[in-house]
Amino acid sequence: MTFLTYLISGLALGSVYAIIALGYTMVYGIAKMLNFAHGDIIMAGGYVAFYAFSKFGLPSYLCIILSIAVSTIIGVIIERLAYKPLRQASSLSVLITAIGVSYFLQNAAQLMFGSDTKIFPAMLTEGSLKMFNGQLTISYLTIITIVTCIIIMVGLTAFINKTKIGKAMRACAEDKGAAQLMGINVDTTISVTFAIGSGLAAIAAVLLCSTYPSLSPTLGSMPGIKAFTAAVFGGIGSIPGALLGGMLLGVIENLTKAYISTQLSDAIVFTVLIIVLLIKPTGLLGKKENVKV
Amino acid sequence: MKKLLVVLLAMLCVLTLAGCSNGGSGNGGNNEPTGDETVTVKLGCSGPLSGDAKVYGEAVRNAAQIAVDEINASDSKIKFDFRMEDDEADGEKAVSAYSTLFDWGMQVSLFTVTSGSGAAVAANYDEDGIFAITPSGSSTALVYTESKNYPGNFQMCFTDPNQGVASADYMAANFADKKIAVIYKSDDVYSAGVYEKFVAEAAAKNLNVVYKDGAFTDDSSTDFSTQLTAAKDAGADLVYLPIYYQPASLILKQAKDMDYAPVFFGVDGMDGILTLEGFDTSLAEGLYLLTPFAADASDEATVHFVKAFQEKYGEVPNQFAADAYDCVYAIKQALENIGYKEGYATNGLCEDLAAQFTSMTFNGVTGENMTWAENGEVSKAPKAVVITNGVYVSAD
Amino acid sequence: MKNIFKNLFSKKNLSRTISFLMVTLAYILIEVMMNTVGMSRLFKSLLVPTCCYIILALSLNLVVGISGELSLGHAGFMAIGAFTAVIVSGLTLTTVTNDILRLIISVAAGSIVAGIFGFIISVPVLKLSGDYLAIVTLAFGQIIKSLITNIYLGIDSKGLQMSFVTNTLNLEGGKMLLSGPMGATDTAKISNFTSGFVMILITLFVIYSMINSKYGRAIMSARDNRIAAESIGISITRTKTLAFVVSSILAGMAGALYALNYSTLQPAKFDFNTSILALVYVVFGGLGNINGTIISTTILYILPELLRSLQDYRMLIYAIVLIVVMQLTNSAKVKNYLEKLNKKFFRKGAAE
Amino acid sequence: MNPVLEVKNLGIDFGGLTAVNNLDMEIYPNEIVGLIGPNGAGKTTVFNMLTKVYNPTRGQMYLDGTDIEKMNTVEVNKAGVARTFQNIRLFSKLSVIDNVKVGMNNHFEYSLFDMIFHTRKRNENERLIEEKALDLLKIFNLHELKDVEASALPYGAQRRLEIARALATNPKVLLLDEPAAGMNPQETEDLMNTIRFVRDQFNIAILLIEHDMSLVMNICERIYVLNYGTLLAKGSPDDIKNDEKVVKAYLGD
Repeated sequence: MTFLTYLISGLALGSVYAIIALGYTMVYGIAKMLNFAHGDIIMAGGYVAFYAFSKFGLPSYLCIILSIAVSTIIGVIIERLAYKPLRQASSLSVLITAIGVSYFLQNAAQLMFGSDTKIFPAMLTEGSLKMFNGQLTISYLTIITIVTCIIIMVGLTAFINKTKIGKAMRACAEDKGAAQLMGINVDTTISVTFAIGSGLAAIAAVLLCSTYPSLSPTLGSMPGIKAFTAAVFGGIGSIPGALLGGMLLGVIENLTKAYISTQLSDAIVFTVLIIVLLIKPTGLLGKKENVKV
Repeated sequence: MKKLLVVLLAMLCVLTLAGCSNGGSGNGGNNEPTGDETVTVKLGCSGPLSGDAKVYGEAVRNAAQIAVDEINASDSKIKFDFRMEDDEADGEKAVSAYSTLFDWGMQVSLFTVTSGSGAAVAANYDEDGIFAITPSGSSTALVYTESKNYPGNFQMCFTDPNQGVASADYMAANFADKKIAVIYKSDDVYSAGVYEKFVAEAAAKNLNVVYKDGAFTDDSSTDFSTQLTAAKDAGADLVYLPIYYQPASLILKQAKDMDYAPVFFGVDGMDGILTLEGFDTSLAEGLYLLTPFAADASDEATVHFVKAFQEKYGEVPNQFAADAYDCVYAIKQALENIGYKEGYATNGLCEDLAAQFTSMTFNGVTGENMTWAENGEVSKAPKAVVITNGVYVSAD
Repeated sequence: MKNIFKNLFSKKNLSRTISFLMVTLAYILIEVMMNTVGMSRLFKSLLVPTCCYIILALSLNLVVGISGELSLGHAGFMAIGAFTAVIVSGLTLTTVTNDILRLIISVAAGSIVAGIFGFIISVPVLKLSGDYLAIVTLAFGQIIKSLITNIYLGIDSKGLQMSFVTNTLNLEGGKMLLSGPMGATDTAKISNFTSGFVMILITLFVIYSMINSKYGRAIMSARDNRIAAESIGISITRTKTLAFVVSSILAGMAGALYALNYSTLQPAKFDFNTSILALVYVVFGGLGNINGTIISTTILYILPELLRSLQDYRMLIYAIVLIVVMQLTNSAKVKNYLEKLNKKFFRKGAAE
Repeated sequence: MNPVLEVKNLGIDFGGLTAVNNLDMEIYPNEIVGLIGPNGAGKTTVFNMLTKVYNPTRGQMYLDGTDIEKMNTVEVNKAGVARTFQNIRLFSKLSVIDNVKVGMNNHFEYSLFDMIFHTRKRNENERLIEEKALDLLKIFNLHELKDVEASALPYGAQRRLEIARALATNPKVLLLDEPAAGMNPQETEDLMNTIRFVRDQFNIAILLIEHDMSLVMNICERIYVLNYGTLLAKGSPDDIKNDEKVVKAYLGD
């Protein structure tokens, strides 16, 4: 029973990783860049939801919508101002820019909101489900998190396969030049990708902050790195890969902490990652790249 | 490319020269005689003003500023010129921050806010003979090492070992029959320091510690479900939390979510939990903590300090702030005691202040009748308080 | 004599000559200043760390710029070098009383151990490529940091003792060399600016020897075109391993120099941010550009110190500088303008 | 005389698709042989198999009687097969001379120790490498551009440099993949002379893929024609010119 508890909380943590990893994976798939500022958009989303709820007393669904809207706008602005001019530049220049944006967001947040930790309000739900005579307790939040993650995953897959803009995204991921020749507006498509990724980051922010209710300007960096790891774990560029990678990472992390060592959990998680990549060099569900000669 | 290199080289030279032109001004407070008998002392401090630990640096800066402003506005003969530099809670940056302060002509110092930074510059203070008292750097490495004592380095806060020992002693006296679990932050000098001594002292006092592997690290400081589940399964009915209040707030929340309600027991880092923005104080109900400072205390000094702090910064001061506030007043008292005035021999200042600190008693907001040992450690009584109806109440 | 001069400034060797001249002149200038007009304490305190970061950035440039593989965990090698050096220095404190000799032994040990780890890690790492390789280096960086955070090492009359994860050492009057998250405390400060300068020279010497040798050409060919390199008989794995190992040796040296300049050393210092910092220096200076790396590291390392007067806005400005410089160096307009300026400058030079 | 390169029953499948099938081929020392065929006939695939960039699905390959089928790309080159690429693959950031020097890596030995301490052995080897590289560049008329970055070379010069680099590895067989592509008639003419000169000077066999029929007919002593991955015809230029099947394959039905 204890094992089940660990497993379920691992799945909840993994769901949050998965939603964040989606942002990484989509942006990587299409813009071929590692958006290191993604974690900080989560932080921004968290603060928006916090202030909307605690200071302006908006109902929670409005807070979430507002948080998504603001994060989306921030994501698109960052893309337009910082990344778009670098579309022809080397991937490392873009990487450094992303790091600069990340520093910028963190420091701006410190100046605007102060550096003290804030406690995120329980805006979604409280209470928990008790099963097996109270031996197993699952909080409703855990259930919401896992369900949201699955809904997002299904919705996004449908969006990418069924809608016109979704198809355009796939085309850009395959070959930007060819997509452009086919009349697809690559710039718009990339912006939409950033918008969706950032919107998802806001949802992840609300879920993350509700589960672990402490809000600080550096909130996003560690989940960001973990989610990035999850994205690579599952095969970067792959949407089901992000789900699988996120879930596995969450579960492995929790079980390691429970049964092996809390101090070494990160070392063990990263060791597992390395082993997986050695066996499957492009991640669990990643596409194998063929080299043309 | 070549042109670029030339420009950059030129810039480098300018930088070099700029660095040098600052120099030379060197040491010593070249104070202008102000006509009356007041004397201004350059008081330095370094702490994190950016990055993760910024909140502690700010608390110290704000409180020290209040103390300095109060003193400068009073008819005190001793005035302070206070300057705080950012050290990002990093030893390397602490050395640059220290050097910046040294170049500025710092005469007396509040040392550093964090232990890691302090340990890196402890020897610098000693070598340069600048008196320093840290408000919150609780590692013993700031005041002495295995091989030598830094005679001019002092602490206002408890040392980590003392906290661990005091906690175990208090539990032995009041919770001898409880099963104890410990959750601590293994990559934090402060938390690991307290933890180590606590475990040793608990064993010596025959406390029943049922779970002591509840470590977490900076990279895993959000999810405590595994540690709490393990503690619960081990049957622990007292959870010792030698950590800061931010992760502690998460632990309290997660414990409640899993219907786990042991007695929680914190140390001075726990102070601040009640004023955490958005924190549901009912979660902290029944929380014990050993702290030298309680913002809700009703003595005149505390009330005055808390009020001043709230008026200026809009928040309730925590123990970092309180210790910093006390540091400034303790330095003022020592300076007055040695009769510091214009033209005082600079090279003897550190020794004289050290001699004064080891012989005087000081009353501040973090304790009455404080004294200091030769090794720089403070001796004051930690108060055990328990949170009842959202306020600290003395547990004794 | 004239020939040597001509050779030094030939197109092929110009960059090397500039490197050595630049570093040596900077060293002489600073030494002269220190001994005549004096120098601010801040500036003095920045000298050794600047040397460390220059070596670190140069070593990273060997992997990223010259070998063409992104490494996000270079701080890990620096950490290994640093902690090996403090341990060796601590162990030989009483036996080797000459500081310079002890410095050499410690730095050599740090470099070698880092090199060994570099080799061990390169085996799995170099099986991958691109971003997957990058994430594995990131993972190794985190693992190294995490492991060092859990090591407790002490010495007493019974000899060297070690425990892992929790401190179970019972020393009888001995000395802790490493105490988990607290790292090493009260270590002897034995490195100085001159040793940093010498180590930069060694680094430059190694890197330039490499570039101008068959080994360096093999490494660069594998970077430029993997398949073509194989087709002319270059083993990709072997050359990349060589670059990786030499780079980790140099990073270890940077770490050792760093560690011996402070009285304390905490494992948390060598986190992801430090790896990224080194990467920023390399990209700013230009991939594969040795002189660029030296200059960019110096400027970017000193910049936050110069921004101290901005107080809370310091790191915000730093972030903006990062973004803006990346935009400018990649903007076609700015490039054109610089080229024009360049032409103007050289034409003027020719007329004079 | 024994063939220097011998291929028997060579074939490769990609997924279910057979790209090359049943190919038998012998190249004799000191011979210039053409490999021609319409687009998509599998010519470059044959090169890729010969250099082990692709693993053949079936068949045997021998170089001077040694089985090279089990070797990897690096080992095949060390055994004596060098090639150029259809879409030029130079080391773009290296200088022209370094592109050639790196080709000689397996023929001049000095250790890392020699490298760091600039021993006499290292200096002597580097001097020889430099000398030989310059000789090679002179053959291809590239010596005046020796310090230019390879990517800055004009197209024709890039093709020539690729050949020079392949020669630097001291091969027994040289595989040229469309060496004259993108060259003007004058450049092509020069290239033909160079190829002949190289063959005579270095005593090697050359197998080349080319679409420029005048070049092929001019310098090749024998020609293999590939169509849909199988051998359509082989023989002297005159035989091929008059072969009905070949004409049909090129002109369509």
